[in-house]
Amino acid sequence: MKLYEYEGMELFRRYGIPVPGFEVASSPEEAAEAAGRLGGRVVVKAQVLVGGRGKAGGVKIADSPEEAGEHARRILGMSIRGERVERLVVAEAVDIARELYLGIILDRSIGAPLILASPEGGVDIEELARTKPERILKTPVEPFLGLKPYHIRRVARFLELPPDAQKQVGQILSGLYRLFIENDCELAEINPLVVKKDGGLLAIDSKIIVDDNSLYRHPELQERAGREMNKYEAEARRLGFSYVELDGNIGVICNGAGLTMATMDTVLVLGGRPANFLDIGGGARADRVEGAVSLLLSHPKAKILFINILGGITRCDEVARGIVNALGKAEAKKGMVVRLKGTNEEEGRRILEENGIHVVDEMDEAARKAVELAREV
Amino acid sequence: MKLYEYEGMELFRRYGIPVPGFEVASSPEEAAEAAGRLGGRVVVKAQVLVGGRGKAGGVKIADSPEEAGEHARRILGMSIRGERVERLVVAEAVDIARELYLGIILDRSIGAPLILASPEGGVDIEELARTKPERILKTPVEPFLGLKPYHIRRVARFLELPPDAQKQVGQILSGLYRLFIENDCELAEINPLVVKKDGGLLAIDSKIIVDDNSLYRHPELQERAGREMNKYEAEARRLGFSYVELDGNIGVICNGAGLTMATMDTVLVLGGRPANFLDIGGGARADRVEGAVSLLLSHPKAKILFINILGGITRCDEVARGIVNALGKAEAKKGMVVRLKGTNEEEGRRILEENGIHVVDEMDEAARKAVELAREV
Amino acid sequence: MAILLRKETGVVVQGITGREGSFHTKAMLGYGTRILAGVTPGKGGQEVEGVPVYDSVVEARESHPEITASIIFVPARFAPDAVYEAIEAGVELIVVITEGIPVHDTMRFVRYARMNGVTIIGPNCPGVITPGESKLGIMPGHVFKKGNVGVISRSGTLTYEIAYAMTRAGIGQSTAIGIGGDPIPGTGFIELLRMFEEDPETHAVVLIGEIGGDMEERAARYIADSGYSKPVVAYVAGRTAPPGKRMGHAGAIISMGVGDAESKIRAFKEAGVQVAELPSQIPELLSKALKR
Amino acid sequence: MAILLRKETGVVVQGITGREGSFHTKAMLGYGTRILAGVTPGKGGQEVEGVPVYDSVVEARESHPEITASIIFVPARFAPDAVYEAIEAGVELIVVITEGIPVHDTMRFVRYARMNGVTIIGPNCPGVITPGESKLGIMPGHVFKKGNVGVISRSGTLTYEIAYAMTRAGIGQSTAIGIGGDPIPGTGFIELLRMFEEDPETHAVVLIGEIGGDMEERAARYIADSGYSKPVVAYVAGRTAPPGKRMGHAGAIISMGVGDAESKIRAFKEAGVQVAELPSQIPELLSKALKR
Repeated sequence: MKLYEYEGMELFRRYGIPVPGFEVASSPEEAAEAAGRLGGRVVVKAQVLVGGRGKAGGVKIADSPEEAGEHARRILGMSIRGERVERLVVAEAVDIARELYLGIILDRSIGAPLILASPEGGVDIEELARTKPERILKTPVEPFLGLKPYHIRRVARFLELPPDAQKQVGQILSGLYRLFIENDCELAEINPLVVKKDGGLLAIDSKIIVDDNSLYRHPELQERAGREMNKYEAEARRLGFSYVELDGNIGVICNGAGLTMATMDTVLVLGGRPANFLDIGGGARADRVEGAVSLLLSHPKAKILFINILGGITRCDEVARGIVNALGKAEAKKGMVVRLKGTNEEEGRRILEENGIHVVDEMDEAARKAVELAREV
Repeated sequence: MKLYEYEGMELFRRYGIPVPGFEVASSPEEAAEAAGRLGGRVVVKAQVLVGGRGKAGGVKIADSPEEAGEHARRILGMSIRGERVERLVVAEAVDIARELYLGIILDRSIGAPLILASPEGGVDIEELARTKPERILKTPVEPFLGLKPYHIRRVARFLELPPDAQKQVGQILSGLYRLFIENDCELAEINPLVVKKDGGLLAIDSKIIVDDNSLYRHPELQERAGREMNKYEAEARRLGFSYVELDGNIGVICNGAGLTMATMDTVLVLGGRPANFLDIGGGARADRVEGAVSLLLSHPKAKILFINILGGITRCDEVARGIVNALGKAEAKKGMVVRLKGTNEEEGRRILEENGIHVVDEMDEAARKAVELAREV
Repeated sequence: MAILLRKETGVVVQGITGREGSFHTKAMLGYGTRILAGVTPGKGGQEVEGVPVYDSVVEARESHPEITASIIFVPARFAPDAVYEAIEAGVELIVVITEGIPVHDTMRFVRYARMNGVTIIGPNCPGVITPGESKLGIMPGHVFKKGNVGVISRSGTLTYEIAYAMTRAGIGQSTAIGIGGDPIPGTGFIELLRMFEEDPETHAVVLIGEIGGDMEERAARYIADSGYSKPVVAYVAGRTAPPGKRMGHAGAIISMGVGDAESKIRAFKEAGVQVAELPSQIPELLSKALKR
Repeated sequence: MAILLRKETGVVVQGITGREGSFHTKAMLGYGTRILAGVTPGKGGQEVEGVPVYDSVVEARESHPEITASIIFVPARFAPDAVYEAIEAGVELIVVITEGIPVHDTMRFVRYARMNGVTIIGPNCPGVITPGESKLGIMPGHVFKKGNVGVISRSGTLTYEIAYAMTRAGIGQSTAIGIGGDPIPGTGFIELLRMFEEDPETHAVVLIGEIGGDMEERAARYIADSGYSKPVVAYVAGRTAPPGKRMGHAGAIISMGVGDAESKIRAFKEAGVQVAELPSQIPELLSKALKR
């Protein structure tokens, strides 16, 4: 789960990481008032979960409350990479001497938190990793030991900070590490961490991703999960499916994430374009299958349906019943290819064929058929 | 550093371990008033750091404030194993169904916290370990993982508690473990942990030992360290020596704990009785040596002095100067044997012999001489 | 030979009295797995499918010292405790079926197991099967067949699909391992490749990867650098996956520019690994590789 | 042969710019120890006795990859950090001279080192010496002499006393290790006995124990149970120590009925170990044992 910039900044504040004064606004009036309270120059920043808001015109400096209100009027409602701007951060403008990068990721290959630091902040860290990897320090932290003074010294040296800034780096890095651990983060990033003209450090942007599996122990986050979803994504979430939308026209339903991806890949290789990833998981009963099929039947992008089930714990007869039930209630008819294999295969096949649905034996054959059908619509 | 019962009980309360209502009193009047406030039956308990106060008559039950006052009058000022009772705990009396034992020690052989639990509480755990070891559960805790639910289940089963008491055991054991870790304990013990007639659990006595090396991070304890020392012990502590008093008459001064013990052992084997353990540590200069010698010169029990130095970082000339200086300022003369070996040995020997002090070469010979001298006094 | 799991391996099922635990206990017993005990705290003394249930792994091992492996069907909130309990009790191989464990928890128990020399498979995995001998997992046993090809996969159902295709083509498996779909698996591709390298009954290996992380790239580098002596055939799922979206598995996500399928496929090809474009091509690639 | 420390062993001194660190760096260099680098954070670029100083152990090892051992002279509050830094940097042997480290800290770094296969000697110890080759510690080098007796001791000065007596009697030492006087030493008697057992140049072992804990009892049991092949002579200090009192060393305390000298002496005798009543008797006992 991605957090908005302002949510991350609030976390920063809570963990003793210095941030500029800021307020959240959702109207031009609120933005102007906030600018008035903050006094002097402010930055007005669009709150979106996608990247690239700066290039899209979502970040503006204002010298007066009136100007802040004008910027807010232009930015609110903007669409940035498909995401509508609903909220703004109005923050004190800062006199910047240098911009640094400081982040912690949960590194998959070492299976531990990895501190990333660079004296070149404010830029895209992925881009920097490609072009100047030597400018990024990567130092792992043993989770059983936590952050140690030697990590802090190493980071401070790499960031080319004077010795008297070491204490402040220690405070910021310790806070970021505690934030990372206590909030089950996959990523906790300060970019940029700025050195002010007076030498002090300040976090002026946040990027935080929290592990979805951990949300049960962060109830305040769990409440907010799924807020950026469209209605189909929200419905899939409600039904407990893994669901991702793509640009194609072949709706895909499978059991198992790997099989679903492989099914989509097969469609692609055979010349088709999948409309989605939809994994019904293991052991789904008829009602769950019905929910999945109904979801795609109602989705305008999925012109035809490709259902690929390899039964193990999942029973083919239950799948068949689910499909039939969904079709019975559907308003629109759509082309459909069903491949069914495994537990109770014969019964499933019987149910489907009684209802006029042909069952294909092999995955490649089924995919080819789906691609053909999709060409015809 | 040992804590008094009431200090441990206060820690218990702070860590969510249920304790009966109690107050600390240092006069019969205070005890009676406390009993009045607590209401009903109370227990009046001597606060000493040694064991065995029950058998010494230091624990009494009172049915009224008056009786509590009378008990207090008798117990205050009592000497229990050489320790004068200065303070009392007045605590609510509890209706006890069963007495259990629950403790955590830092186990040296496994190098980790070890939970000890027994359904036979209220008795001396060392005695129980000898007589009924099978009645004590020992379960280690990995410090990098901390206390886990399976530890709690294991302890609750061994304590023969009903399943509905498991939650309370979990709370108590979790509290005790946090107390143990956060206070750098060598031992944190609840003995007895009682099961009340109504099924609830209550800690009614505490025994806590905190690692002396850790006191710098527990300033509130560091202030109180050394409070039970006599004036010689306090002086040795002030000077930074390791110092322990014994019952003999030969004062021993050495450098290094092992050498000091071995010197005392040699005295014993050769028929003498050491008056103390005094280790001046490594690299002591003349002023430190002077302090050590003066301390024993002023101590009535040390009839003669045996100084055994093997110089490494410690320089023999500095030792010699320290001895001479101390003797120069001493009021009483005492017999003295000095053995000096190692760094700057010749210079040290010269200084001492110029001042009429004979230096012995070998440790056994020196010890024999000290034992002989001690026989003569 | 096979790796990790043999007919003799003594097994304890943690969470045996639950719906999943009891269902798969029956299936594993049916396959021939030597399940000696089950554990569910508070249910000690019961039986499930004739298997005695204990309150703790320590007690199960005291009564059945031949237990060296555990399979965990405990809900995500309690699964880490079950893993630590099994490690403390001296179990050597732990298969964690449980899905949805917070990755910070997994990071800790995976590191701890490794430091203590314990092998963890999973979490969020189908388990391990040595066809014809024993099954420590939830895979349908009948799609597998005893043979000479080792299978290592990040996926569940896709593995059955591929194993089934192999079996129908007459190509059996020495051992098949689903390492799980989480970002930090207890055991990765390289460790298992190493074990298969040393197993004389394994003549070739199938690697089934997917998007997310760089385990495929590291395995490819290992194969190239070590001069891996057995043919490896790979498949990578997720060529259609967009960046930043979790494709079902918690670990199947392209993030911070790392983890797309093209990078993995390229790495395998550069390491001389045959890459199947479709899962259905694997049996044929294997046949060719085994003939050489 | 000797154990742990050889002439070739490359050493880094952590805390080299401090009073203790620089003093003993000079003494160790004088003895022939191969000190390649020193570390003091913030003092990188300086030199101490001609040894280059770095800001971190990682940097020291990058410049001097032959470093495999470290000796730590860092104050108690910062010593654990220095240990972890050395472990992370890949050092294999760490001697912790520092006294007064809280035992909870020691417990953690000792466990962590063990899990990572790193050997720690100390804390609160004189270190390791392989006479005639190298000295990684604070002991006076001249009391030791190259020879065939391994020495393992919980004490400092007492060890020098005994080594000196041995040396004067013409009995040299293969390696002498002071494991330190704290309750939880990084390496105990049994591990070192095992190493000496495998060292062909060690013909006998002296164990110098003291009150506190049960390390002597466990060593005695190990000697008896393993059929230890080399003669062992022991001395146990502290027969006059009263219970509950710390005799200088944090670990030298009889507590909860465990750790008195009689128990240890009895255990050694029962294991067939010759026990000296006085330190001065050790050379004679050794001479007899070596003649057999």
